[in-house]
Amino acid sequence: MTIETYLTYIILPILSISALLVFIRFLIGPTLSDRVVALDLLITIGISTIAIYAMITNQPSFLDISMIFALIAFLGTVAFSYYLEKRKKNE
Amino acid sequence: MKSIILTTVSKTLLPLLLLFSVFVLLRGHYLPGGGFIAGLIASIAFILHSFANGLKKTRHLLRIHPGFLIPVGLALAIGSAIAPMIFQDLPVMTGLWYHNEIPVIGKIGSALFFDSGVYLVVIGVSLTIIFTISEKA
Amino acid sequence: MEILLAIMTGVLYAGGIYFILRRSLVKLIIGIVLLGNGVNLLIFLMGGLVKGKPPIIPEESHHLEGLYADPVPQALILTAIVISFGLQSFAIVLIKRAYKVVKTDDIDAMNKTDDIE
Amino acid sequence: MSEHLIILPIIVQAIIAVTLLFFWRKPKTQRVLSIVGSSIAVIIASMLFGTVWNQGTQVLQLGNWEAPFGISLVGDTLAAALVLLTSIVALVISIYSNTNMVSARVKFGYYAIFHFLIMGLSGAFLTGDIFNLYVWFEVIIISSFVLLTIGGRKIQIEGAVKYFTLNMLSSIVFLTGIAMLYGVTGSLNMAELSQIIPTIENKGIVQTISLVFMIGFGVKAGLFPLYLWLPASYHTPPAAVSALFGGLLTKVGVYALIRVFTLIFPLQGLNQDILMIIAGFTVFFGGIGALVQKDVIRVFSYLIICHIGFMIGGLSLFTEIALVGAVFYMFHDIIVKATLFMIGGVFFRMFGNTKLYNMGGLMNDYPRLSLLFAIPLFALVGIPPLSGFWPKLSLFGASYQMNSIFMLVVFIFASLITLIIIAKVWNNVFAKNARKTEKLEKLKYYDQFDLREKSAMIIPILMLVCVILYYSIFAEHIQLVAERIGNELMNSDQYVEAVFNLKDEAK
Amino acid sequence: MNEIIVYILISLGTLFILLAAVGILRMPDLFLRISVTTKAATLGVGMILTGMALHFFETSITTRAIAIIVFLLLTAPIGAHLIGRASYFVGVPLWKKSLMDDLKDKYNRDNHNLDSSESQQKKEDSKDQASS
Amino acid sequence: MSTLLFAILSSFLFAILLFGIGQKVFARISWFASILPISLFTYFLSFLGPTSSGETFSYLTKWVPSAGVNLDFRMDSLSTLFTLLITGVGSLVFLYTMKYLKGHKYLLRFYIYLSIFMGAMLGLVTSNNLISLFIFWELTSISSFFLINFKNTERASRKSAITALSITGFGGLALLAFAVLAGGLAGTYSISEMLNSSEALNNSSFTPILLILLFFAAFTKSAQFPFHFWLPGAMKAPTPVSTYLHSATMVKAGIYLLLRFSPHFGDNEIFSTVLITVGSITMLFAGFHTLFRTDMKGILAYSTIGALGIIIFLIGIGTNTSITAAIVFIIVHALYKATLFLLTGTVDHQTGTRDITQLGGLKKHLPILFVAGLLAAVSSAGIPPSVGFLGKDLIYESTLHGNQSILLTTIAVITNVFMVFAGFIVGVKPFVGKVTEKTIEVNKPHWLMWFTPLLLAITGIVFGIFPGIIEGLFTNSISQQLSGSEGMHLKLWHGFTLILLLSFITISLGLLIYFLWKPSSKKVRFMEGFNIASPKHILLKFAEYFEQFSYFLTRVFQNGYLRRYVMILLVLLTVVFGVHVFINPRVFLSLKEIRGLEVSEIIVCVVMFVSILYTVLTRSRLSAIAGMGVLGYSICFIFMFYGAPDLAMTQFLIDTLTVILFVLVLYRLPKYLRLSNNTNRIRDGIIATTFGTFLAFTIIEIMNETPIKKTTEFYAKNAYEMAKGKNIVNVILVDFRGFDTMIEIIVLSIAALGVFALLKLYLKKHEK
Amino acid sequence: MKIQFLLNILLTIVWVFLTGSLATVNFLFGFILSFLVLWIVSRNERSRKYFRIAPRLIGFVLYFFYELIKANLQVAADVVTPKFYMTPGIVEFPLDAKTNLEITLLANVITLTPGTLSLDVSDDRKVLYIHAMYVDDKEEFITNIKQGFERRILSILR
Ligand code: NA
Ligand code: NA
Repeated sequence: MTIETYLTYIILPILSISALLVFIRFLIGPTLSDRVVALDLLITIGISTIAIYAMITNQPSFLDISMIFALIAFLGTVAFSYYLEKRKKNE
Repeated sequence: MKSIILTTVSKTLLPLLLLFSVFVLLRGHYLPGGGFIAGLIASIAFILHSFANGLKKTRHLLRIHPGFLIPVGLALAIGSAIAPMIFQDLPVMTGLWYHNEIPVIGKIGSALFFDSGVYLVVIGVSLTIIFTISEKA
Repeated sequence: MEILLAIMTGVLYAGGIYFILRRSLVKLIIGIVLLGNGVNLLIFLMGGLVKGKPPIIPEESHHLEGLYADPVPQALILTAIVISFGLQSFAIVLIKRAYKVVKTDDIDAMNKTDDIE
Repeated sequence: MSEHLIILPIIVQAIIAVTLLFFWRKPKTQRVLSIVGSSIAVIIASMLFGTVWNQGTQVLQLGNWEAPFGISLVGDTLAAALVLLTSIVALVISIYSNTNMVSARVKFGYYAIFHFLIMGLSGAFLTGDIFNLYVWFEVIIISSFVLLTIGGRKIQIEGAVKYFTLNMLSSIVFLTGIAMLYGVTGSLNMAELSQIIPTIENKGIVQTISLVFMIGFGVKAGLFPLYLWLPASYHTPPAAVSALFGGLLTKVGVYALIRVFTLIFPLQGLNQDILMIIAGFTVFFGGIGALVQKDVIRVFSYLIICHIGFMIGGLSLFTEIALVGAVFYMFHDIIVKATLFMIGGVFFRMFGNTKLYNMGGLMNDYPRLSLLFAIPLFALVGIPPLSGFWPKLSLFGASYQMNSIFMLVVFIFASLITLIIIAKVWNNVFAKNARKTEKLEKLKYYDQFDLREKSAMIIPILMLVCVILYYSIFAEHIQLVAERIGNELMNSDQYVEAVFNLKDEAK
Repeated sequence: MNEIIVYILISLGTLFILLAAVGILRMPDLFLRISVTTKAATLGVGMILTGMALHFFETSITTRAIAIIVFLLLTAPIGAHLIGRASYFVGVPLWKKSLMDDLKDKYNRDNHNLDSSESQQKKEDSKDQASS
Repeated sequence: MSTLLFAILSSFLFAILLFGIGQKVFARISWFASILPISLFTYFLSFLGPTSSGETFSYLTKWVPSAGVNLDFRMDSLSTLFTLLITGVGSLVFLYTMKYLKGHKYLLRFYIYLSIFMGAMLGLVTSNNLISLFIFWELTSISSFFLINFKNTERASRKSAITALSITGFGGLALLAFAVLAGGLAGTYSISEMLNSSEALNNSSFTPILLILLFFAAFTKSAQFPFHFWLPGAMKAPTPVSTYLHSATMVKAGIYLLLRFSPHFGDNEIFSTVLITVGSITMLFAGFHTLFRTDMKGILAYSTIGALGIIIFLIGIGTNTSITAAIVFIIVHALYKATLFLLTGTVDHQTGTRDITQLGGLKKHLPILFVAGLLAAVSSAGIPPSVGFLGKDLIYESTLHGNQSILLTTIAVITNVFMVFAGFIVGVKPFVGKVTEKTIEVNKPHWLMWFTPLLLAITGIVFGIFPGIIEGLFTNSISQQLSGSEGMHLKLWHGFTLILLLSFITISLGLLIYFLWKPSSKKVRFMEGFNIASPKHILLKFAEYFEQFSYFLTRVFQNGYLRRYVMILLVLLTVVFGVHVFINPRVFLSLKEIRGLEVSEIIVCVVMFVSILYTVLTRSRLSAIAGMGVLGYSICFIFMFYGAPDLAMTQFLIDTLTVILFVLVLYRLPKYLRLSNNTNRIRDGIIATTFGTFLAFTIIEIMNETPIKKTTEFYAKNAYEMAKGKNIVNVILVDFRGFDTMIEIIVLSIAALGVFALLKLYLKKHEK
Repeated sequence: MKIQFLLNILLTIVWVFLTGSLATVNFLFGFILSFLVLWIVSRNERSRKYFRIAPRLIGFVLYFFYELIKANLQVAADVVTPKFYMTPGIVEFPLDAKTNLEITLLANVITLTPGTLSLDVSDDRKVLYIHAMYVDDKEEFITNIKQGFERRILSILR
């Protein structure tokens, strides 16, 4: 088994299933915070998926996407936290 | 948001992200990236800073109104687009290239200036939008 | 996969349409965002799908050969994304102003303009 | 040099706009710069038109990439003429904005966006690339959207929501069409498309895509039943903006329809019938809508729709003479509608509102102005020999040529209802005595203006009235231009050759 | 040799991620979910990236992998901290079996102030003084 | 012959000149205005000699030659007749007005309208180009709109003006359509050249339409039943206007048109039948109505309509005699009707009323005017030796010598009886009998106000006594021109013939009615009871209902609910794609290859699908935004899987920014509102799903196409060598299609400016 | 100290150029080599701080990874087993760390290890509130962190 097949048929599916599990958390919530945490984790899984995919296709340029993910992803979380705080204050 | 932790990290992240954005800008012609993506990254850097430290401090840091970057960027982009028409009687947007390669950046040409214009405009636009909204919030 | 993505495009359009038909201004704009995504996906599909081969000329080569993803739709989508970002941000801000002056985000309450007085 | 001329109308507007952005907080400087810039733009547009008239279709391959690899700008007679008209209207409105646009609005970028909008219009007329056309449309949408909301009054916001939604949707439809077209042809260059389309085997999909385009442009042009955003929004912004919208915006949609349905999908069969019926309904609904409105500006808004029906009717007949009529009508309508909306602005300053029942007495109080205003009003009706009359000749003739009694009836209905509506407007605004209404406290009325302010409102109207009179008396000139355009549109080979042959000639 | 390390790193990393996914699904309250996921995933990604770097064994890729890991280490805890804090303050409940909540009543919703036990003590003292 | 052009245009130039003079100056030199018609009259007199001997004069200036429109003027005998009527009556009206409206605030305006109107009429009757004829025709409609609307502050005036304009405007459009069709059939707009193509005009499938259009034009302008009612309404205008419009000119335009085209269509069955029928109905209808009016102008209006009916009827008969009769009658009518109108004006001016029941015994105060009235009445009644007698004679002559002579003659007799009555009731009644309240004290009018009607009345008698004048100057040559042979010989005395008998019966019956029938307001009201069935009422009701219907229909569409507007668009699109899917079975057929699906791809799609569903279903705005975030990220992955890293990056960044934007805006808004009800939701859901399904099918179909991508190949080959870049997407963005990008950043900039202005700009009250 | 570090980097680059190999390993090797060289050549007490801290830094990193993996395994066990054995709660952690950097670093490290999450710092900066999964014994929990992360961080940063 080459590493590509290993990655394609074992690792990638596991990652995908993980993503699916996290997505279920996203759906059931119950609070907005749960969804935000799930979203954050989804992106983290995405970063690994991209890394694996870069190996499979032998296209390291995909890593750049990962890099941006890693840098920017938490900004969404920051924004939602901001929302939660401000919203509380306004009510 | 009042968080020492966020404030502290944001101070590290700002230069990091800015550096990263320049990196993405310069390599755009060869690898994924380019002015637009770079501009977004740079503006996100400032947005993060403003989340952590408040808008006032970010404005102070920027010194100029981000809106000012828009005409500057536009002028740069339009200028590099019409340069071939003015200087060489070639159609607008024709690529002009400097013969020798420069390390790190690669070949220097009007496309790079154009992309830099895009970069500046995108920063100006994103920041103007976000700052305006946050200010009036 | 082509079929699946074609269906997804349909779903994106359908979702967007459903949102646009709601009464809330916020939903309307979410709808437009969804439609924007749908269009982008559509353009992407129209270029034909090629897996894992970005249109980047390899380091040692001077041409792109063999199978590669069509760069033209990608460039179009990039332009379209950016443009819709501009429009969407303006629209999002419009929600804010609308809420301030009209005091609601119910679009049905915004029909003074069409009255014959 | 002459090949650069095509892009200058675009570049000049862009440069003006960017320069204005540097004078962000200086309204007076902006006003002067805008007028000076607009004048230069008129000169350039005239030069472009002259060149196109004398030397035929001009093509510029941007980036020096031969077609279809880059973006081509194509200045045929239609495009050049529309660019010229656009620049004239822009100059006039730029002057008009002096009084009409308060400094607060100017300080928030009114002039810059105004010039971007003009740039967008010129670009849309000149481009030879379908995706580029989409991008220009977006420039037009976003800048008109900003102009519509600038000031952010309640009514503006309400209008803007409708304007935005429908126009945004139409862009999405348009883009969907482009995507599908690319999926079928692999091309975006309009000249190349016109060559590839006939070779596509799957005629059904081509037909469907063409209908997608029709719907997309139909929204922008204000065709039945997609026009509803137009009367909901055109009356909401300040008069200068309304004038710009009324004069030029919907015409871009019409232009796009004309271009696409002559070049890429030459009208025939089902499409032609559909368009003809749509034109009929557009005329009808625009007409009856205008008939029942009680506000002058809204009357004008609905009349826009009614008269769009004229142009589309012309297009749908699809003969050379019909296109001549449609194009001439478009030229006429651009000027007249812009004038009317500017006059609407003057009305507002005179009466404090534009409700028909609150106005009156203009004829006895301002006889000279009444005469001035009467000219565009009656030109709109098509009272001969004013400008609106001449295209009708061609359009009537084309209905006869195509044996289309339906279109003939439509044209007669449109003319008659316009006549009645304008007579009604005349009676209410000019003839009858003004009803005594309470003066608005904060509004500066026309009488309170000083000479400079008054002339900034009246001189632009006068300028356009001169254009109308020129159209009327020297109708032959316009007719010749329109005939040339009709010929070019019906024989799109010329267009295609111009786009592809340029390189060969250079060699 | 190298190859085997790659396999191990990637497999372990993937497992950690799976763990995080199961964790987020299973954990009974938000704070526990954050606790479990942020780190497991970070560790997992770190391992996978290291494995990848070893796999390609190229400078440019290694630097990128390092950059990604550093970025993650910088940002992941911030996100967790911010959302956790905000959620606590808007009243997302703790698991009912939680043992203690030292943070209770220390957050002032009006002025957004967060007291420590000490400062709270001081305040109460001053109040007592004022009242007496 | 450019003097001809100048003469015709001079009226317009004169109007401009008057406008320049200004009201104040003009009030002192109002006589100045009359120079125009008098000199024009003199000028056109000079054509009298040559044209009566069959000469024609043409003058052609190219105007819009590419549309076939030229300033093509042609003076023949018919034109000369009309120009003389126009300028002749015009001169008197101009003079009369000077005193009639003396001191009026808007006297100048009135003269301007009159000048334009006169110019338009002159142009109309001299044009040889059908289009330029139409142009002048429309100008008469418009200038008469202003003339009727002269008392613009009175509601009734405005209403009448708009009615008149609507009807004549409609006729005008019919004329335009006629002109274009006829021009198309004949290949020229030149009326004289069209004569050569009468074959084409008469035997085309368009002929019926052509004629209908011609009729619409002529009947509306010449106030034929059922379009007649604008004319009595137009009586709201000052008297000189009525005179000018009704007696001499505008209403005669329709007649002129029919006369002009009678050579083209003279042999056409439809042409003559319709004209006779409509003429007859109009004659009888209008004649009868003169009995039920007390306003002198009202009576005159209906008698005018009747007279016009007679002329149309005569043209319809189309014999040599009838044409002669028509021409004579035109002259007759112009002379006596103008007299009566001017007289009415003077009476009104001096006594302040035009109500026939309140007038009587005026001859004491206005003896000369009485003479004029009497002469006009005599002419109107056709009593010898007036020119009216000649006219009536010829009418009977025409009806007797043709088909259905009994019917037509009866109609003619009845109508003429009413004419007798009308002439006397207006021309004589006010001057005789008892003095009334209104006529006890009456000031002497200015001499112009009695002299002008008198002059016209005397002319009528002179022509009657010397019928050779009319014959020699007009009827012979016009007949020659229209029917190809010389007209009837005119003479007062034919001996004792059936016609004389008929004349006698007519006059006796007319006078009998005059003496027995007393118009009263009661009778007027009685007649008004039938108004419901009148064309005017029906048409106005129709207009009213049409407006209500318009209002309703407009509101149905323009109801202010954005969702409906959107739905229209969506339904249209759904239909387009739906029809495509159902008509093109291709959709279901070929699917070239189904590539292997991978778990990751399936899961991305599942996540996408569910997140859309979630976004749709969630009640919280923020959750919807979060759902959109997930959706965006999954699209990111699709982009990545299929080789678009730039896209994935951009999508991700933009998505994040959009989420931030939403969040920043949304925390001010209430959490969620559920506004629509379930029915709407289900309906919208169905629309959305249907559309999505059809679209998906269409997409699959298109994906089976394999276009040749010339451009893409070019980029792949040349991006590095010619544009120095390896990331082709970026090269396209900054070079190949860099122009798009330049515009795109401008779009962004505008958006930013817009956001800035939208949030920061709050206008102060006075700035709105 | 900074100068020392920069010098270290500079030397590394020189080494890389000299050897002409851009491989990561070469960088690492160059770094260690130049570090040693610098350590040897430094006589100054102040500048020697760099060499004292650097090993501690490495020690800290290693400790961190050790904790990370340990805690992860502990949590993993709890996640995958059907029953929860955890005893969560929010703990008030009295801070010895004072500067922004110290507090931030500590808080982040705590967050990064599984089972603990820094919620917030009190406004007077005396207390860090931590959410933890296993706080059977609050005192022990606090001591562990004090002795583990906080001590190490402070020893590096001060
Ligand atoms: Na790029
Ligand atoms: Na180029």
